[in-house]
Amino acid sequence: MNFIGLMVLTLIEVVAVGFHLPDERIFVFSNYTLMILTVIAIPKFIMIALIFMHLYGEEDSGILTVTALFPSFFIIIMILFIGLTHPEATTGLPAWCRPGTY
Amino acid sequence: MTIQSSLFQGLWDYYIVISILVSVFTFTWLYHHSFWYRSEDSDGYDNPDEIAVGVFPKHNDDMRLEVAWTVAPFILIVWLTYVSWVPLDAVWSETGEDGYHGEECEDGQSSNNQLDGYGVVTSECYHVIEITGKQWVWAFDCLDLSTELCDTGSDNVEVYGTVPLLSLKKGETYLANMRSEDVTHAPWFLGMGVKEDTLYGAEIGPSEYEWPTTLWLPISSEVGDQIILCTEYCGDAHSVMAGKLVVHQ
Amino acid sequence: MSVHDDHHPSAWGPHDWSHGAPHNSWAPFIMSVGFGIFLFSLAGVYKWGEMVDAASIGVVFAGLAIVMFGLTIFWRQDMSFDGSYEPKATGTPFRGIDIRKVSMWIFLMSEMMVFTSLFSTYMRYRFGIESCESVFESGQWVEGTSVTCFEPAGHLIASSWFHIAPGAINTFALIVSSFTVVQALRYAKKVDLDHEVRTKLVTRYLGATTVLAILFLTLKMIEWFIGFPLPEFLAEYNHGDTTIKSLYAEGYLINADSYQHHYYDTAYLADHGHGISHDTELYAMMEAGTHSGGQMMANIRVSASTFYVTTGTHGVHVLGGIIGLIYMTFKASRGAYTPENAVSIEYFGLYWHFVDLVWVIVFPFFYLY
Amino acid sequence: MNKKSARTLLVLSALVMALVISPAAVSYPNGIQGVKDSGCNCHGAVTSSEVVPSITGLPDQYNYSETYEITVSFVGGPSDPSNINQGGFNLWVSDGELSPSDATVQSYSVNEVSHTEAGNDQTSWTMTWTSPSSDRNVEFVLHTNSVNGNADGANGGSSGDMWNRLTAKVSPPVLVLEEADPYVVLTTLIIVSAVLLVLTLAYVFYRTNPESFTWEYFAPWIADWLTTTDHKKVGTLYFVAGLFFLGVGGIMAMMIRIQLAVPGNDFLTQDQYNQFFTLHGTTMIFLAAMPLINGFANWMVPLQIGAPDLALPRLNAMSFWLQPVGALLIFTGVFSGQGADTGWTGYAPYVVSETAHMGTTMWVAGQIMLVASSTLTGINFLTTIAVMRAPGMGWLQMPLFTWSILIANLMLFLSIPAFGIGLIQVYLDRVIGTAFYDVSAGGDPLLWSHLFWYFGHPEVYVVIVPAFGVISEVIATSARRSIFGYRSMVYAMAGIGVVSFIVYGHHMFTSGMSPTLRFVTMLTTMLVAVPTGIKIFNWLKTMHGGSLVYRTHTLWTLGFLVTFTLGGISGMFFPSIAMDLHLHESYFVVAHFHYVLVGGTVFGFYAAIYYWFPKMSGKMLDEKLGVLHFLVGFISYNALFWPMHRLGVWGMARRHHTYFVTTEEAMGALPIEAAGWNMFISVSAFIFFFSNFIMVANMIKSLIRGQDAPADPWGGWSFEWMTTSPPPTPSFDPHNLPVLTDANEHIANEPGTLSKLFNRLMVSEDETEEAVH
Repeated sequence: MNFIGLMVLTLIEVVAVGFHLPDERIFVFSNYTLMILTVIAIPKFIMIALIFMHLYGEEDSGILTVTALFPSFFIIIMILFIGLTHPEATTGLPAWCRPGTY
Repeated sequence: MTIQSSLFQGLWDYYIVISILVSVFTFTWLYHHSFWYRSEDSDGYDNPDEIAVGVFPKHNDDMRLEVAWTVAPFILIVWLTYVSWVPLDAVWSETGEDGYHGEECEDGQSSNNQLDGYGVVTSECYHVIEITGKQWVWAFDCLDLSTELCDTGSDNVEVYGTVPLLSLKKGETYLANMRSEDVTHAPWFLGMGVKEDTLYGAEIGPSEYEWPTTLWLPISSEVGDQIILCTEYCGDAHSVMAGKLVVHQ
Repeated sequence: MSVHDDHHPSAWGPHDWSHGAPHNSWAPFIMSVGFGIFLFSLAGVYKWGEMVDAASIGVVFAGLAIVMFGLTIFWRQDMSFDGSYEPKATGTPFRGIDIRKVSMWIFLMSEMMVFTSLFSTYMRYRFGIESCESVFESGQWVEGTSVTCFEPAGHLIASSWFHIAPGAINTFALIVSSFTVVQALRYAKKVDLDHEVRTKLVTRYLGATTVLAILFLTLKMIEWFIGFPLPEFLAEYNHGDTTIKSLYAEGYLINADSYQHHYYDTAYLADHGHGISHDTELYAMMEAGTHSGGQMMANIRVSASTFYVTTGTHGVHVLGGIIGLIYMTFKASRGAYTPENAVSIEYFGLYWHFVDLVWVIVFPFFYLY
Repeated sequence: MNKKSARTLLVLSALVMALVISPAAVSYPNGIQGVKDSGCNCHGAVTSSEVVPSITGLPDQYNYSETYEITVSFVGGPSDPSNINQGGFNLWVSDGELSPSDATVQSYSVNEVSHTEAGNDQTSWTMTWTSPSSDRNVEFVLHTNSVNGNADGANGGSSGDMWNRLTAKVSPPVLVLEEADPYVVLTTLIIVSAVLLVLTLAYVFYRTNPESFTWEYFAPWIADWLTTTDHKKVGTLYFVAGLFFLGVGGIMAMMIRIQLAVPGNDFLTQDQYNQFFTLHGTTMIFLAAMPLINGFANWMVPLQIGAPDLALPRLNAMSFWLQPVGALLIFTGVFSGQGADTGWTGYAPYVVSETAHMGTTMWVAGQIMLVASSTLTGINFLTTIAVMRAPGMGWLQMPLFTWSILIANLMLFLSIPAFGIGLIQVYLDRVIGTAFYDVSAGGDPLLWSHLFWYFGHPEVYVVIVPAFGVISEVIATSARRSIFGYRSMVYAMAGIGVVSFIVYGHHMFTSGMSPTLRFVTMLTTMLVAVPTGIKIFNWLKTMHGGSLVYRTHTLWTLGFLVTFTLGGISGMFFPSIAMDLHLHESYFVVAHFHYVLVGGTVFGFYAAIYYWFPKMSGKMLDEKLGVLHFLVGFISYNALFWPMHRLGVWGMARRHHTYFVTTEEAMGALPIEAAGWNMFISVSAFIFFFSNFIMVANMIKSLIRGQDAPADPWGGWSFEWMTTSPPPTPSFDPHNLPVLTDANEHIANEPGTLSKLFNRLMVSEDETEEAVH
């Protein structure tokens, strides 16, 4: 069941991209596609983790799920600090970091 | 030795006082306990915590004390953060009205900077200069400032040999836009206690990609001649990649 | 298998697991040396992307061979058909779970961090560097001068159904291979099954997984380096062209500092009846005569590096899986997987599903978006 | 047995051969040669005697600061006046300054000149050389290249070209002895240390059984050490490796200190200095501190939690063996004079620039192996501690050293993948030419700093937290109390573990990183003081009402409390950004991290050595030598690092091979006193360095004729004191594990909030029992 579900979701992904295929126009990827891709990746991710990796329905699922989720904090920190920041001059320190604001 | 800016010196003194208080407290405690509670006679000891092999000993704790020395350092650091905040704002001042140094000077306008009791410098406006780091020499550029405001040249310093010289005017405030031509460098203005990395890549790519680093150089009444060193390791001759700042009237 | 009752079995060979933890082993020492030689000699063969010493390529493979030799010793020690050593955890919070399972999950924690690091790199570059498309449309370029911009591989791959095909098939291949591992585990665990039948089924399913994993890497090579021909009747959907170019042939390479593509060629776009979108700045500039159009040249080395290294790291994980699978298929064919020790398949499966999981994220963000 | 030993011998020699041959096969990119040593590789690989280079105009003995006009030329080879190009040259000089006389010659540096494109059609070139102002033996290295100017010349077509080299020597006015080459000094010292190590090894083997000192017995004995998976033996291997590299790192530190003893010194060239401080950092952190920690962790964690061995013993052996091989790679560069010169932080884009030595590639490769090693160690220890605690030992009944190893490994394990990926990116950049850090292709120089410090900051806590564990054990045992506030100790350590991931930006306050992130990390960095404060006050309170037994390990622990508190306080200066802008990259930073890494980690592990050595070896250490070691070490240590604080504030920059002092009052530069302090520091450094040999002597002495140690010499409570000294193998009988009882029964039997939560998630008790039966 899970397997068929995964196949279908992947098919949807490919088709979703296919609808935006450039044909011969200059290639423009709408955020719409990105949204569909993200939305589909989430259930796929969950389906594999829960069913294939036995994080659901087994005696030890609860505690192993907690183990698997343990790095989330560190992942979020890395993505926030490394993935989403960029170099900038110090004159750009935002107002909320400055004493006068409060 | 008063070769540091009064902003640094003020913070430094403040932290030193706090440090001494904390050390005196800790070390008095440490020395007192390590003498007072030393073992006089290793036989007659009554083992209050029931220490025995294979037995987790009795808890030895006191909630109030533990909370006390969780809260006390916390209050201390909140206070220290607060104390450090204005100096931070000053050294990383933004440009424009809300900043410490106003807008960029018009032609002929003077910064007229003022040094307050905390070492914070405020100016009416600022001048822009450019500093470029490359392996292994500094390049200073006055852009279109008159030689009265800013001048460059070279000088000879023992150990470092011939070094580039930057001459700035007392009472004026400068914003250095910094670039690098190869790897990361960082000019350290020894007597002003400031430094910031110069990053290669500032001009690469289209507009959105510009991020030159900047450094405020307020030449207040207390700033004198000083050495400029490179403080981001940049290779072979890193240690002699020096410069000299001269302050003229 | 003559050392069953030897409490100090050879550091080379199989031993009886009923006695608990393993004893001496040559594998760690040999594998470490092999790994060292590999890293050392690889840096000898290539330098800054140029092959400087082709003769030493043999040493690179010698290093890998030494690693494989060490791994063989490692596995030879495990190749025991007698007894099983599957200690359980005691105490909170893993009480009652196999220790190997816990360690596998802990290993996966570090794998999560590995891929997070790669994704952070990707995000930093993807969001930090302007995309080639918007540079092109903004008109901030001159023909003949290379501009630095980010060109996602998805732009090429998702440009037609044919280009997407290897990646899409791969996605299905990985999902199917996940499924076959699950099936192998199911049959290995089935108690009411004849041993012969079980051996056959488990071997078959693990074999199928191996084949699918190899298919995955093969298609990847086709997509990266080889390309593939198109049957005549499909060519009309591909501008009459009967070959699908590989990324290599498209010039999407880590050293592509002057990458050119017809997407960024005003003349090509005009020839194909579209031209550029009228609400772009480039169009306005060309209308006003301030931009002469032409073909944009781009330095896309960072985007290509990010693409190849991220998907390549995933590929290396698949390769590791293949090596493990070959061993497991061999072991299965000897009838080693019985309901008591079928858990080994489950623990390999955890790794394999994780690799699949990573692909679930890599595929949309590197191949499609 | 014979067949086995022959096989062992065969494999060993094959592996050693492989290690020896592989450098030779691929020496070029790994940094054996600069042009001065090997000639122009672009024009064929071997020298040709057909080309005869010559150099004229050089005196036999030079005068100070005089300028000589010299001419280099060559005859022979395929060069012919009718060719488009005739030849080229490269001239390198060890001292003085070379400068071109005309447009046919260009200068790379004062030491090196070469022909320009305009000078490509000549066979002789002129330039000037200004002699040094002091007495030096000057060496000239000339390469000339005879070119046939074949058609593909524009692309560097070089087939058929020939080259040759010539060296010339010029003496100074006053003859001086040849200076010792620091590389030779270093290599000699390392080889001497290695020989001593081998001799010790042979001696130890001899002592184990003096009757059978033959190869036949030695082969299986050494093979056993190479293949062992026993946690105690692997621990010993780590321990020996750690101490060895502590010595090697120390030797490098001493050479650095010789160089810095006086301003403008030239014992080391800039180039050598750069390599030495890079390798000093890398060696001390990754090859000395981490193996020492792992040595104790391997030894003590299974003993303390009552487990027979680690969960994955073979992976444990693998973790160890990756380290010496990695170390070998890291050092390949320095042996050839082309060692990594990037600083242990290896900032991009310098680390991927061609100006960085070729040895950098190997330095990166070696560290990739260390990352692999740490990941395996992490899996192993996390699993072991989570699943193999003896019956009755809940999380909050674990000895604090085990807790510290758990937290340290958790931090290391979750952060090191970032470093590994960063290293792989650098390795690929340098080897196959990817462009992660190629700024001209749009690469971000700060990405490396981020990845590095995301790992690097947890890493510095990884080396200090185990020392916290040791101190907690030692101070409680010595004071004969249980540790004050056991639970707050655990929470404080966990707090440090979490906080360590969000503070790393304070290493990058001046780096051009996003200012918002800099501000945020300033706030979080301040937070570090809270858990650290809790720990220090808890340790102090532990002594209260106790009965402190003064042993060597007690002394080191009290010493730790002093130095670590000082190091902690100086650490509080950095998050204040306005102050950090001055202190960053100065000797204040150097003083701070040596206060926490030497005064913290190393002192902690000295305490651990004196504390656990009897358990590990079964022999007591000599107390008198121990106290002597402490007194000399502690005093010289403080004399060594305390003055560095002031030097930093004055303006002495880190990673500079020389410095400038001035007497001018008004000048913003190092004052004249700085020179005196540097000399003082160097002298103290040597005393500190040699004081550590007292400990080594102590260990050797006790191994040879120490008293036998009882099972529990100090009166600790945890399981390691239950076994014999040294412990048996397996450490505990798997079928009869020890059971921990708790003196606080009422608390122990009451599940806490977390336990209740876990209990709902855990596999039920019945299930477990079923599985067992």
